[in-house]
Amino acid sequence: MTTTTTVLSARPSFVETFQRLRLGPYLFVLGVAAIDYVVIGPNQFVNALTIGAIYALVALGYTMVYGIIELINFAHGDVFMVGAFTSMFVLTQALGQDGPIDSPGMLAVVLFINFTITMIALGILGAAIERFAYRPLRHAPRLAPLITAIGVSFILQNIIQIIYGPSPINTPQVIDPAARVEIGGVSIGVVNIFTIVTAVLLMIALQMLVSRTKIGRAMRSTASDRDAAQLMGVDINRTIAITFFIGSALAGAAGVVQGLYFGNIQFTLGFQAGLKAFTAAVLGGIGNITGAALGGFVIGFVEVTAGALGFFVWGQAAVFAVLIITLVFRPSGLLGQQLGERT
Amino acid sequence: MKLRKLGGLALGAMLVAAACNTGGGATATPGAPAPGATQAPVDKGTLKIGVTLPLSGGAAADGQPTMKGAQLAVDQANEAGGIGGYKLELMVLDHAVNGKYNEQQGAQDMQTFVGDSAVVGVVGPYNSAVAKVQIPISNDAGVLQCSPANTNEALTKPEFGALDYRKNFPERINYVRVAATDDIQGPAMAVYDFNTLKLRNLLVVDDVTTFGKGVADNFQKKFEELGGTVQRVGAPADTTDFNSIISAAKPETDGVYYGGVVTSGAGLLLKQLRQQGKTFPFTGPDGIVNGSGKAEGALIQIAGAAASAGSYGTIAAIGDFPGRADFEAAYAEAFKNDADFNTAGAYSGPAYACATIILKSLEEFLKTSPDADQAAIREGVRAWASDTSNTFDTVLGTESFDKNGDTTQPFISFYVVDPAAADGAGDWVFKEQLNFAQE
Amino acid sequence: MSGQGVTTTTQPSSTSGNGAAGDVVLELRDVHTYYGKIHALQGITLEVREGEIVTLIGSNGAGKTTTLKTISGLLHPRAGTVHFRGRDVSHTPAHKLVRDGISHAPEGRRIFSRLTVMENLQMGAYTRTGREIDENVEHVFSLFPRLAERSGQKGGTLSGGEQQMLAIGRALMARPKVLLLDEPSLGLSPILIQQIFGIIREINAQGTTVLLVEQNAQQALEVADRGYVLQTGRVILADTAANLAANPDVRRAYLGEI
Amino acid sequence: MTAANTKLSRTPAGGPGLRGRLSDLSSRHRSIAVIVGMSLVALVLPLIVLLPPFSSFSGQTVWMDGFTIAGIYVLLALGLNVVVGLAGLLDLGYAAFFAIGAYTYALAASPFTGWDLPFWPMLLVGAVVAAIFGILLGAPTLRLRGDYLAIVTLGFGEIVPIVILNSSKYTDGPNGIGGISPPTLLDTRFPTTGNPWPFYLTMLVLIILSMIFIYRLQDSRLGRAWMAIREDELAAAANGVNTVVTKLLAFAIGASTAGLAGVFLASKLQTVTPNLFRFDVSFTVLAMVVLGGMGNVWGVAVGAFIIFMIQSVFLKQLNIFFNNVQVPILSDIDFLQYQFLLYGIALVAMMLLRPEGLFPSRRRRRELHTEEDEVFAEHGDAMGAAPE
Repeated sequence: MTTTTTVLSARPSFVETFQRLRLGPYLFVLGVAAIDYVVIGPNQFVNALTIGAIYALVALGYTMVYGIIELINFAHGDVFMVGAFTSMFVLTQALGQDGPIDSPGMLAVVLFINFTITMIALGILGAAIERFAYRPLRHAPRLAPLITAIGVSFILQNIIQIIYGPSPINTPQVIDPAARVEIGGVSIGVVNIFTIVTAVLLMIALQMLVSRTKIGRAMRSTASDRDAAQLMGVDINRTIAITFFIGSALAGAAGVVQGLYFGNIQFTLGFQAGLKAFTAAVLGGIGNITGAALGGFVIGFVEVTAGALGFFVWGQAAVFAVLIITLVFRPSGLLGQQLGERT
Repeated sequence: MKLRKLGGLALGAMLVAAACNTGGGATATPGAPAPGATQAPVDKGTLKIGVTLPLSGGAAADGQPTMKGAQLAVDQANEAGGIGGYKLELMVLDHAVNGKYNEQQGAQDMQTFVGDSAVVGVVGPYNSAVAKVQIPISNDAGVLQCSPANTNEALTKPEFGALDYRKNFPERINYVRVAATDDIQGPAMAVYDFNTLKLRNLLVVDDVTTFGKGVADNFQKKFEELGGTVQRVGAPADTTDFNSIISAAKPETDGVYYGGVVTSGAGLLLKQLRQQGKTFPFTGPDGIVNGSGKAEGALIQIAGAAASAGSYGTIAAIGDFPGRADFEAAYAEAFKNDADFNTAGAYSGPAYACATIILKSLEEFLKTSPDADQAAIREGVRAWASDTSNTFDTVLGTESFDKNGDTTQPFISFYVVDPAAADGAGDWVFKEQLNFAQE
Repeated sequence: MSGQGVTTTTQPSSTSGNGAAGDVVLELRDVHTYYGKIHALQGITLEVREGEIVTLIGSNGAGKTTTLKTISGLLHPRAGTVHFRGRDVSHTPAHKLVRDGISHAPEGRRIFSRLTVMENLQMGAYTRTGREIDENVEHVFSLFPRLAERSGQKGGTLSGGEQQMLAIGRALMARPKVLLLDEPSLGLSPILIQQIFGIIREINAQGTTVLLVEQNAQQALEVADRGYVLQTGRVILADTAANLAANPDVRRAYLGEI
Repeated sequence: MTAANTKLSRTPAGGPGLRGRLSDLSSRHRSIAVIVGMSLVALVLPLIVLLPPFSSFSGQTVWMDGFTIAGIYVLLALGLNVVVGLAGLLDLGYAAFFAIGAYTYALAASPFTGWDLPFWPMLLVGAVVAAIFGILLGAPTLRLRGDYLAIVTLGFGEIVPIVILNSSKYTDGPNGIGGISPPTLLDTRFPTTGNPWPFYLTMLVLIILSMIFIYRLQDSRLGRAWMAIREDELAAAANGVNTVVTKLLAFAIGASTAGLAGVFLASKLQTVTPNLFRFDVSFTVLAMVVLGGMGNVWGVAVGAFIIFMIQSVFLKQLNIFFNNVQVPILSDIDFLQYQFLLYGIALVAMMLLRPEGLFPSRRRRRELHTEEDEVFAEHGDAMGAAPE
């Protein structure tokens, strides 16, 4: 994310520096964004960024889990869905909210409490899933945890269905969805800005955590070589649990944002969103955190552009087409290493 | 209407205790079945009325009140002493799989009905897509099927391909329906939008289902004929984000028509429209007229009462019929113990009417052939019901069917959302109804 | 064969003060380890005393690496015990043993290729905190000045020799009591091999006990005090390094003499 | 690594010679066993439903119609078992091939196109068309790791109904295609109601042929290659197995079985709509394969049959039963609605407690239980979670 600024100071052999910084993917995404902006206009562009931000937050969980234990956590989309319901529960039951809050101070407090509780609760859920459903299978054939993940996905969906029923349910939109601000002559919803900013802040926080802290190093070294990490004194089980915790907490944050933005949630929410977020993770280069974030936005562009050009029904198909094309032509994604690369 | 007392014979097995209290209501309801007045009070056994609807999960909100409409009619008939010496039993099969209607399960359920010779007629289905797999089976077996809610025109009208579904016996009409078809419902709203609401440039969204796309196609055709312009988008029923569709709407857009049923889609479309500051009318077929702001999963509930203001919908049936209040009271009384579905739904009345038509046909047939076997009864019921010269006094008024099995009284009723109704939760209120019999 | 004084070298930093030989810090008693159904170690018994360099030699598949993995906790014995400083650690997980003082530089270096050199070293000191880490880094840099030059580089971009230095340096970061080295010379040029073995001596001289697994038995026996010869999961010979180097069977089988 | 190699060496190289002939003989016996077994099943099922607990639910014809539909799922499970159970590839979009088969026949024999091609050759055509799509999808993606395949197939399973829905010109979109011709034999059309025997027996023959075919494959060189790939792809490749072609064959054969089932479904229902092939079909069949015992042909067949009967008969009867007797809590539970909750619990429990399934093959059980001890699994540095 930050490397884009470094290129400006690059003097010696532009091509060389360009290759070393691996700026291609960033420029690609920027290019896509720029073209898209021209094609679909500012309003649609904001729509794309908003849903892209949600996909990106969900994609981070896929990519982190895949990075560390090479498992496609099929249940992650449903963890996101549970996050949306948890957020609704916190807002309505714990905080007694049912609509827009006018006072900014009050709004900030409510949002802070909501994000904190939801993210912690979802983190615990994610770590618990790992502990009971995946850890016992860590040495089993690859197929086993994949199938378990599908089972966990069914279980989560049905538990929510039992509690909240099959119908879509309204969730409080504490940020007035009709509130808009004028930025550069474009009228943008406050909730859109909030969604995008929240997602970017969380991504930066995650990036800092992973690159600057001890636990971040533990996660990266575990992902890189589990046994060597263990020999350094890293508690693998704990590190993997923390990874699930963080990934699921981010999905919880995405769930909060989803509720705030759409104001309506349903137990089936996780399936489609999960698939799209997974596509984002693959597109960005699975295992790569920045890649997942970029991928999320690209998926947002693809989907919204299809809608904007009048091919809404093909939007979903287009997303999967992106997935297949990526896997066929560049399985490492925009930023990832080649699959199975061992250096 | 004269009620003949039977020696407590039929009363014993009654599922709904409250049915006892509806005796008075039944006589007052125009559609109440006329019990076999001329028959001797002998017990000839049990005949079955099948009900094939999606009844569980998300589909329960549609299916359950519809099923209970049929149940009420059968309970009342039993209470009145059965028909022609027969007791009646409701045989209910649910073809919702994982909370959504499932055609293959619907086909299997129809096989179950046709395979049970005691089944003399079937009420249902709810979704046109299910009818498409069921009609070939019921047609082959010659079982009368009366749908309270199917509106897809291809199910009955040969010019839309109906003969594909009754391929084995194209001349044998076994499928009738009391709802008006979408080639009437869609255009009706088109005329209303153009003439009454004065809309000229519409965004038409359909949910890419048999019903939704069909009705939207019919709507669009008529609206364009009238001189309006249409921007057409398909959005699958589970769509949650309509913002890109709304943002892509042409600036001159002055209204929306949504073809489909409400899962979450229509409600979210309406909600997001209002959030983007679009206050123009939101119109649609019977799929969006699905209850008040208090009903879980209803359009008004999802979008909110305030946002729902300016929404117009049609029902492909008569909305204001003479016995409506009586029927709804009888329904409420009969099912007062059911926490979830104790008020009549949009298709409770039509389902009640369908059951009435089957029972009436049975009664008339047994009058002429009291000793017929089950196979003959089944065929007799079908023949009587599909005979275009016969009429039925039902809760919907006097019904009869044309040569394709469509109702000859294709009423379209218009509803509008009143945000203040239902204690401020918002509800659909009846505006007017038109008979399109001559179209 | 010059060899270090077999058991006579006094350990400057030996804290136990228990005479020249030092205490037994590590002891394996009849250890049996399995990979699934494969019986890899079939009763290994050996001991390592404080301050020693002990080497395990043997052909491919003899169980050398498995022995190290069993000691460091990556594998656990199905029968028999591993004692470290008098405590049974047979079933202690690897990450806890690091804290207790066993560092294992595994075969094939296994450095974290996408972490920088500095981050790799920090990972080595994962169980240590604060100022200790900085001191250790300086210590490692003093042993391997090349690593200091490359501290910002990704581990994967280093040359083979540098990677080996990093692997050893990383293992030292935890300030181990016992350092397990698995094939430190593998794939290195003769000059580099000399260099690495020099450093191993230096590490040992600074007070770290070393258990060394080597294909290059010649070199290993040169630096080691004692040695064990493994064959198909069993110890077939145990003696001082000098004696082993002189043993004709050993010379024939492992030192390339015809 | 070593473990995998030893395991691999257990499977013989196959080919001619005594051993080849022996395995040929055993597979011939197996074919007879299949024919005898399935014929017994064919006879017993119609008879058993005449007995009290079953006969009270519905008549024989209804039961047999249900068995015929169950047979479609048995066929699907047999095909998916080749992909998942034998070759170890997770296919989550299996319903797509089912849809392709069904639409192939729907287009070939319905008023929508005006063609009325005969059913029997179309069975083969449907299977081939599905297999071609399987190859088109598999060829580029089977080079990748197994779990990517899972996602690609999941995406494919989503795309196919979307494409069918939105290509009204060629598929009549959400309306589906009606008026599909039922099969004809000796100038007699199969009755769609009343007499369930023709469809029932046809389905039975399809199952028998598929089972024999799959058993033969399993005992062939190809079958051993599948198993080798399932256990360790790298080792299999090192032993000379062309992994891409081998996986592709598994994928294509699995797809063709689904295509077969699709053609049959279209002719049985006489109407197809995109809604029939949603992802829940894929997941239901997967649950059948997992619960039945991955890799075991008889196991998955029995598993599929039982699960189908549970979902379409037992859960329904349970609903009706509890509704009638009015047990306080139980009558409020809608058992049909929680079918997927049951699947979910079963999948997780199965993987944790009994990964070989309810009816495991002996070989599979052996494999799955050897790895229980602490194994030093060789993890490569596949991908770091490192940023940039």
